[in-house]
Amino acid sequence: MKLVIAYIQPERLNAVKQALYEREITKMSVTNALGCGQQMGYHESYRGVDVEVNLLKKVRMEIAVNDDYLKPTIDGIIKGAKTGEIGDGKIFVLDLHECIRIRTGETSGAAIG
Amino acid sequence: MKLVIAYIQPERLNAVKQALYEREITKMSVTNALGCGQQMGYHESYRGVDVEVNLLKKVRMEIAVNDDYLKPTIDGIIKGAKTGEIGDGKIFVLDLHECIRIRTGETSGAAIG
Amino acid sequence: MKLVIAYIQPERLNAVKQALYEREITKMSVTNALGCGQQMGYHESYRGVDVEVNLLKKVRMEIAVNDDYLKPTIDGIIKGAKTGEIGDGKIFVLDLHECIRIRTGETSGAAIG
Amino acid sequence: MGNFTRRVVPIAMVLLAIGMSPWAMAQDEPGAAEAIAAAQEQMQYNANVLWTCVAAFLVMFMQAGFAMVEMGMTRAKNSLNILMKNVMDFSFGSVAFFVVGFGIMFGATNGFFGTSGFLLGDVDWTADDALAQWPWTFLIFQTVFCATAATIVSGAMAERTKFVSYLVYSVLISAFIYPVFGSWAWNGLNGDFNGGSAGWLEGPEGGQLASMGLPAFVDFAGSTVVHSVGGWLALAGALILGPRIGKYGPDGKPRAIPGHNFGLAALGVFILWLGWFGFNPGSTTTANGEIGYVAITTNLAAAAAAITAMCTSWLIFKKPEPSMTFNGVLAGLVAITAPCYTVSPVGALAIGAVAGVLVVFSVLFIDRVLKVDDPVGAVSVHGVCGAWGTLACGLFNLDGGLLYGGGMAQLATQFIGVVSAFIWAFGAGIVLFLALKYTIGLRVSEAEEVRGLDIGEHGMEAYSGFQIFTTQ
Amino acid sequence: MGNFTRRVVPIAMVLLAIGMSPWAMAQDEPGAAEAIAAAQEQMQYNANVLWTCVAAFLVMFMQAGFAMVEMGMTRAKNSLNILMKNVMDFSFGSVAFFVVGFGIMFGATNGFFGTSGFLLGDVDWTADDALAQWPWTFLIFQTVFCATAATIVSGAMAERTKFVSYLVYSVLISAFIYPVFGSWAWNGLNGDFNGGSAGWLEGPEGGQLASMGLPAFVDFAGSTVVHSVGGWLALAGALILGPRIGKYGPDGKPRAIPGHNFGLAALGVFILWLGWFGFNPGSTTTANGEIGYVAITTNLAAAAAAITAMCTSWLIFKKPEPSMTFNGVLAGLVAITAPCYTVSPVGALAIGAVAGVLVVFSVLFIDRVLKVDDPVGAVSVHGVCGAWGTLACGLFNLDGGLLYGGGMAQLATQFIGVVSAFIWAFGAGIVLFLALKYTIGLRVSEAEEVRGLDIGEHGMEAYSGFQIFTTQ
Amino acid sequence: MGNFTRRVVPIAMVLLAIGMSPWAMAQDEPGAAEAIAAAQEQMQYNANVLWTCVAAFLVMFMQAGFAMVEMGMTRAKNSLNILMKNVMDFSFGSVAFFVVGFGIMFGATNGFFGTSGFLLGDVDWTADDALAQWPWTFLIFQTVFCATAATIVSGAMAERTKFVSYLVYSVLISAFIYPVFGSWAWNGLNGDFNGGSAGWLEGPEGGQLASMGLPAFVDFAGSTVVHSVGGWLALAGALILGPRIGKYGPDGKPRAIPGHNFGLAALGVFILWLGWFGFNPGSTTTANGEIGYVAITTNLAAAAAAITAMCTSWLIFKKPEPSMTFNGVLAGLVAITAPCYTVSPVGALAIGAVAGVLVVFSVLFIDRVLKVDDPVGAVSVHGVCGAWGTLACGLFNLDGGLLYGGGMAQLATQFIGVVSAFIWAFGAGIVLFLALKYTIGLRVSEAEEVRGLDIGEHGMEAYSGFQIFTTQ
Ligand SMILES: Nc1ncnc2c1ncn2[C@@H]1O[C@H](COP(=O)(O)OP(=O)(O)O)[C@@H](O)[C@H]1O
Ligand SMILES: Nc1ncnc2c1ncn2[C@@H]1O[C@H](COP(=O)(O)OP(=O)(O)O)[C@@H](O)[C@H]1O
Ligand SMILES: Nc1ncnc2c1ncn2[C@@H]1O[C@H](COP(=O)(O)OP(=O)(O)O)[C@@H](O)[C@H]1O
Repeated sequence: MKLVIAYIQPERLNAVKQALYEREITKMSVTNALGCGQQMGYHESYRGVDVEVNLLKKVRMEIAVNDDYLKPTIDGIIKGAKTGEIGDGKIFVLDLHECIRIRTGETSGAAIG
Repeated sequence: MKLVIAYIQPERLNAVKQALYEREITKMSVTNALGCGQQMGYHESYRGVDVEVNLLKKVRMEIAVNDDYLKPTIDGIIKGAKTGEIGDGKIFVLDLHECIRIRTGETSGAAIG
Repeated sequence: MKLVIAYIQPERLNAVKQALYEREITKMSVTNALGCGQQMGYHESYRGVDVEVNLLKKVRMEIAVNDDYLKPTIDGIIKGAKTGEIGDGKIFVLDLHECIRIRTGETSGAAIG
Repeated sequence: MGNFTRRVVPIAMVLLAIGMSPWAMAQDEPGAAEAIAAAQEQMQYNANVLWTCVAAFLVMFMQAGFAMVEMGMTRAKNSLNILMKNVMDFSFGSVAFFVVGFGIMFGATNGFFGTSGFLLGDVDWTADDALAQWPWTFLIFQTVFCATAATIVSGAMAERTKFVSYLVYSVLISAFIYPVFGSWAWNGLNGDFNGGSAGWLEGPEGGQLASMGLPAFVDFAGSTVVHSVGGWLALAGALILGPRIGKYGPDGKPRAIPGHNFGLAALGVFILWLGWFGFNPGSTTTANGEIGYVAITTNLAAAAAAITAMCTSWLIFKKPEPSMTFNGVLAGLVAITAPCYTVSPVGALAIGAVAGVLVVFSVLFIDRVLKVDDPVGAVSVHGVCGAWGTLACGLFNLDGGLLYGGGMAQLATQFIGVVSAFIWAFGAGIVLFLALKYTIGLRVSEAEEVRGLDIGEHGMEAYSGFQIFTTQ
Repeated sequence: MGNFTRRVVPIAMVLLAIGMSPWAMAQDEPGAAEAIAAAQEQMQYNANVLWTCVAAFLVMFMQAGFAMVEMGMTRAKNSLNILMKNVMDFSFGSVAFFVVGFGIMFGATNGFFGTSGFLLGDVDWTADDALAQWPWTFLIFQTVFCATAATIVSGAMAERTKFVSYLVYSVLISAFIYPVFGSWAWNGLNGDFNGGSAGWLEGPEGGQLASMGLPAFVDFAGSTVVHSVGGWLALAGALILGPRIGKYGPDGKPRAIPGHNFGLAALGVFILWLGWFGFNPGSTTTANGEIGYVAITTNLAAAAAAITAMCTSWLIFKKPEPSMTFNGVLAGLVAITAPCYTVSPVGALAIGAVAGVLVVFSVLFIDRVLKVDDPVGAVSVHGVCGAWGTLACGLFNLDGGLLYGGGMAQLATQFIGVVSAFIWAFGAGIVLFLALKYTIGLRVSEAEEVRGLDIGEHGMEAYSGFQIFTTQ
Repeated sequence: MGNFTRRVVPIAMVLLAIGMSPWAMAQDEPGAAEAIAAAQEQMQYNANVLWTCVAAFLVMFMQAGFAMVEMGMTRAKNSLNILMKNVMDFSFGSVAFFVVGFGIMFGATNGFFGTSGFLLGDVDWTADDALAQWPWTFLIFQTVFCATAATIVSGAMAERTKFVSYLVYSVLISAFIYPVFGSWAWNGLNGDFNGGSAGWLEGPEGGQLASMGLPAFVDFAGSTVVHSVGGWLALAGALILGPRIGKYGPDGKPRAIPGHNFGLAALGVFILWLGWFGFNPGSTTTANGEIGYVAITTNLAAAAAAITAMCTSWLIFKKPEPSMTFNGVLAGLVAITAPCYTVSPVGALAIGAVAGVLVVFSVLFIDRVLKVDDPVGAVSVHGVCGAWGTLACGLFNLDGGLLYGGGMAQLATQFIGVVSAFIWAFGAGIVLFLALKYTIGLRVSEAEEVRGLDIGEHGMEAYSGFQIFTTQ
């Protein structure tokens, strides 16, 4: 099992969800985050003082999948999130040791989907 | 060492904290998240346009524990979060490679608790 | 590759960013979180009812690094975040299985930086 | 507004002024004197209309104040619902009071309710005679007063009441419950327009009070007529509804459910403070120097209550508590509403100071002892401090107050008025809310309450996009 | 304000009052009678100034109401931008109307625009003669009306319009577009100060309307002059601008882009409701009993519209929809603006009730059929319901309304007025916004729209520190 | 309000009107003429009361405006604290001014402070004589002015001042600091009620100014008396307090600490703009045509300042900066406060335009050069632009202004007034805040400042449940 973490542009969230649905990945968790990457920040200013903003708004997705779903998940995220411009984001994959469904107590592969 | 990630219903947070305290797990981190799982979403509408909401509000907990605390942690979360209804949430367990207390520089097991 | 997760005091964020920049670690993701650790909470009260607050505001950082950058990353975080007082925070290190840049499809070490 | 005797003053004053003008007395030319008096009466009438309308607009704006206070002191997930309740109770109330309520309150009365003047039917809307137009102005002023009483309840019943039941309640209070009590105390304010009838609390000749040798009930701007009536209805509603989920622990101890937006709550308090300058001074419905007088008593009482409420909370909770301080301001304003016209500025300071202490203890008492869940403290502010302010007339009135050597008679009347308001409003409230409970239902489902009434009742959220923890 | 014939009443009334005073008739001493009349006129004048200024201040406060409604019903990332637009259109508008607009609207006119009175140049600012000072008061009152028309557009064009283009628009509407139409319908309100000239819609002798045998156009407080003009300009702007990114799916179906702060939106609605008590009753510019009358028709129409809008949304969407209900309140207020002075309270209820239904269907029509993206419903509220209210004069006017046996003539005039407002305002809007589009550009870049105009145009955020999901 | 000579006008006008009435002159019947004059005086008095009270209520509402601006332009974690400060300074101030301040400011004076009229002790509260009731109205009007001066300071000292010290400050400014300077410039406004005494800046016969051959100090509505006094106190407070943690980098460069809620800030600006229509026009305390005049100068100055402040920020920072623009509006309003009654509309435009530029540079100067941390720009808006507006009287006054050929005398007096205000207020502020610093302490602990004063001082949060990043 793997835990996929993806940082994407906020406005791509719906497209990513769509692409994942098409691949039958319907379970995920989302938080909002600020990210600092290759993308240049921008300047704000407040009362004449310049503020360099390099933590940009991103959406963070966390998707636990069985190994055979890893590829479709990654493909789906890329399909939905990729615009070709800097700031599109990154995907991190971690090994998932265990997964438990609280309601039933099911574990592992059975719990994930 | 393990890193336990749990998604629970927001209103169960206090109960989960309580159950963990009883098991002497007092350190944890919490963020709010949106989750999409087996639980059906609901419909909102705005100015006559229907909006399907399937990202529901969840609370995400992150708890780093020594291996011997893993079971109590999982039990505690289940005890506090389980209502038997869809949407109760999931627990993910990852291997934790290292843990460092910033204040003291302690590492591993000593740092976790 | 490693995924470094750090919980720090919110007001140390800029110092940590600074310290990481100095070590040429410029990519990271940040979310806000509530944390419960060794640090004592405090009491609020509302309309005469006491409220014990033990989930304190923290900032959560997530930094994916190549193994040779792990040490500078940890050092940087400690340099920026350490005040010596309880509540300074913790660092967790996980093994990172894979990393993909959405824009280019690059993977692993090439994608991380 | 004020008591029965009060209302005749302006006209009397004008007549007096004529008789006393040096010229009229010195010379025997009634013509010019009359013409001057007529012109002056006309001008005074126009000024009275202007003042009464401006005051009505200020009072209308209190709706915004209530909406902001109630929204700010409850949770984000129920914000839209409470806003809708505030908008709709004013809307339904305006129509219901025009169609039915005004007639019951100000029509020719048998002492217990009026029976004429529905839809302002007896007023010729096209009349050119200026003085005959007064009911227009009077109606708008009374409409916003009625709406104030109506809107008080939404705060106490916040975060769990079914929207449709609330609408039914708000029609009924505006059409019947408020006007009936109002007719007891204020029917005579309509002067000649209802043929000079009067409610039993106005102490008309041959009435109950007069036969007991008691003076008329004094409630200048409505501590009891408006606020207590609203407050006791709120108590009935909150009681029958039961507390919000999570408000009381398994051990019965109250838990904190903090309000979510104190910027709006504070704004609401300031708006209400402003509106009260329409409420109290406006109740003279007369443009003369007394506006300034009533404005002073009103302001000093509010200020004193803010100070004592803050200090009380500081002493008890070790910190100056904002939500109690805000309640304190409102408590002072409610308390001075009845006596604002009849006490001295120093008396006003005293009345406000007591209200500020009272409201804190009342909130704690209702929360901890009665275990009635009143999220914004509406019962304490409007019910309890309304009663205190009304009784205070019997103590502090320069003319007839116990502390000014006036004996017990006024206090006795005030007590009768306060008690009859409680019996009527609380009783009617219990009946109404029980009836709603067992017919269309009074409370939303548990699931809806947990998720929030905004989504359940209105299918929307108030703060779209904002990250809000909803752990309770 | 009101129609041409209306304006002379106060003065006429005073003169009448003199002639009819019993004393003046009985005795042959014109001296005293004249002195009384002069004193009364002076007092009435002062009261009129007082009322008109207070009303102007209430109307000015509507700027805050518009800002709050527009901000609350759009997304957080564009909040500062919409606030700046509201502050700046009032600022630029105040100056532009003083320098140019007032002269065009109220200067001596050829029937189509005025050509004197710029910078109030013909008024002696140091004159001591009280009556000669009226233009000061008239100017402040008219300035805030102009500003109301101007600010309507910002809501419909929200979340995508370039700031600098909006500034250009706001100068031009205040200096030219609004004043020109205003001069057609209201030029005569300036009375003797422009030598008694009149716009063609005021039906002067020998004018177009008179030659067709039609009465003067009735738009007491500006359903058409202010609101429709603003609404049709908003339509032109929203049309040329195109919808916000993401507003319509690839299939052309509208998508929801929910507003982000309904507490502020509701506050805005209440502020506007309050302000309308300056807008409508204030348009009498006379302190007399009619203030109360107009306040009642205004309030009842708003209340009725709130109720019907809520019910309509409830029927269609299965839930009482707050944003539609809030639009309903405003729709009722806009609709009653023209007929507030000339219909009965029951007529006002009917006019409001229709407006409440109309606004919901209009919003859906514009959103789904026309596919014009109007984030706050400004076109429906101000344009459509303004037209409805103006036509309603032809139906409900007690004097001349079709339903009151007055025949079709008034309705015909109203129709002419409504259509000419549409042609002028929509036409001028199309030309203006196209010109802007092809010169300095009307719309921000796509990237800026996605990130939000606050950062793009102003380099700041409205809610620093708040966690806000900006997935759309 | 206004200068000494100003106050007698209304009464003089009435007397004049009598003498000049055609009838009185033609015939020898003083009786009727006197009766008319008496009636007219009574009516004018009533209208004056009405207007002055309405204006007072508008000014009172400015408290809400200040609260919203200050809250919006600071951080979320200190919101409750700033709200409490605004509520409590008005509360303590109202009581303190009634008990002590009014007497010092308006009691019979030796030229430097008044010594009678405490608790309005010499007014018979039960008097029936209408004119004798004026002090009631005067007191409420002056109370809200005092409260305006008091509340200015909270913005400059926001986010780090101990609550209890702020309370002490607010009692002392309302009881002493403001009234003393007020007595210098406005004591004579109380007319006969203090036996006709006058402060030294009012240029009484035999006084300092007269002996130097200088005219009386002109500060119609309080650019100096209210705003500069508040502004200089704010400067003293901010100076002694020191900057917020993190405001200046180790290199001494200022850092941005953005405000957290610009919706509320903008609302506050609009509320203040509205309130100023009470502040300036209300200072005539007379219901006549001049209300409109002063409303126009006030509005044009604010509009011009908004425009120039926006343009200045646009030029310097490359983007139109909202917080500077909002400061610009207030700067224009403060600047026109002194000259609103004595300059032409075009003069008002000029005064406002300068204020808009000035405020931006002043903010930058104080922030970068003086390195005094004033989170909301209170010193620049009220102190600096108040001084500018007062001096502008010497330049733009139609009667006596340098640009209108009036020579240097008025400007010299204005300069004396401005400097004496600075010396008094800044001096008193330094002494007071130093005394507080070394007794109960002026500043919260570092830990409390970092966590926020809401939790530290009040044990609550303003936005319960909202996710807010508090990285600074
Ligand atoms: N090494 C990293 N560790 C943690 N988060 C990262 C890392 N690199 C990128 N991110 C996240 O991914 C987002 C997009 O990265 P960026 O480098 O701008 O994209 P791109 O791949 O298009 O160049 C960043 O804003 C950040 O949130
Ligand atoms: N595969 C997954 N990956 C990431 N998060 C998940 C996954 N499955 C569930 N979750 C999280 O857990 C929450 C509860 O899941 P759900 O399936 O509704 O619960 P239940 O186990 O009661 O059926 C979801 O809202 C989501 O936040
Ligand atoms: N075992 C843990 N699991 C998850 N988060 C933790 C754990 N221990 C600490 N944290 C996070 O780190 C923060 C700081 O921890 P704390 O124990 O107060 O710091 P210190 O190391 O200075 O004693 C906590 O608020 C929490 O967010």
